[in-house]
Amino acid sequence: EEARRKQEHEMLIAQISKALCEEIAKEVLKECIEATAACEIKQALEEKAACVARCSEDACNTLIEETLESEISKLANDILTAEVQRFRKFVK
Amino acid sequence: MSKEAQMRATINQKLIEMGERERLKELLRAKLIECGWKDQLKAHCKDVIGEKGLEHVTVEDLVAEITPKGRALVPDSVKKELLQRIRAFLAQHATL
Amino acid sequence: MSKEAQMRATINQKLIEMGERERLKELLRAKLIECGWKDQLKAHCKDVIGEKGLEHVTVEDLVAEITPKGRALVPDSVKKELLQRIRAFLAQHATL
Repeated sequence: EEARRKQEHEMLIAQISKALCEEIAKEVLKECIEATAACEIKQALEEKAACVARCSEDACNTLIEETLESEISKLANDILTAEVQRFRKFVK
Repeated sequence: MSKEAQMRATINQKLIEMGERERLKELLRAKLIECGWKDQLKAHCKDVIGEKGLEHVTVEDLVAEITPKGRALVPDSVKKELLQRIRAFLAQHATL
Repeated sequence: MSKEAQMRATINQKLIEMGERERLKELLRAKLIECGWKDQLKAHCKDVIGEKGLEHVTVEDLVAEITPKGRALVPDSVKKELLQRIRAFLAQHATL
């Protein structure tokens, strides 16, 4: 009887241990998975925002450089032409 | 309530009261990092986000996608260690 | 193509497609006049011509000489305004 009760108790302990183990594992996994998912999406959004910021700045710098190039070229040409014409008038 | 359910409730209460439930959770969290599970899950997250597109995936979507793999990736050795800890606690604190 | 290169190409395409790039160039030209950049650079041109001598300077020489100053003279506020316009445009029109 004693041996039977002991065996029954041990089986019960084994069952309860297994159930508790699954319950705790499920809880921890749920928390970890949710936290990891939230963290990865947040990180991906931050990386994307940083990328957009860098690329916007690149686009801006390229636009400025292009505009300056054409404006400076036009300006230099206009000024030099005007100076040459002024000089010719003076010589005349 | 059945004898088993009663015993389970009592044991659970003891686990909580003695702080062992929290320690077991901490142990599992630490093991999941140590064995590389967290890194594997992060990589899987990145794959899913890459496939679906960041603008099309919510946290809930992502959790639903990665959970099956997350559960499957837990090493048996980690589950075994957790179970052994619980059994040891029960052996000490569960009376006939 | 890297993600960043792809992003850059997409941004550029959106700006061009919706005519915003041309509008921004026009805005910049107007600002360069408004803030005195054009007048300052004209004066610098004349100085360079005076130093080198009219008979010794070509358009290419002049462009090479005045470009560094031309770049340096663009006010930060103008660059900032252009960048803000680009950011606002992308926030409104582009699903990047």
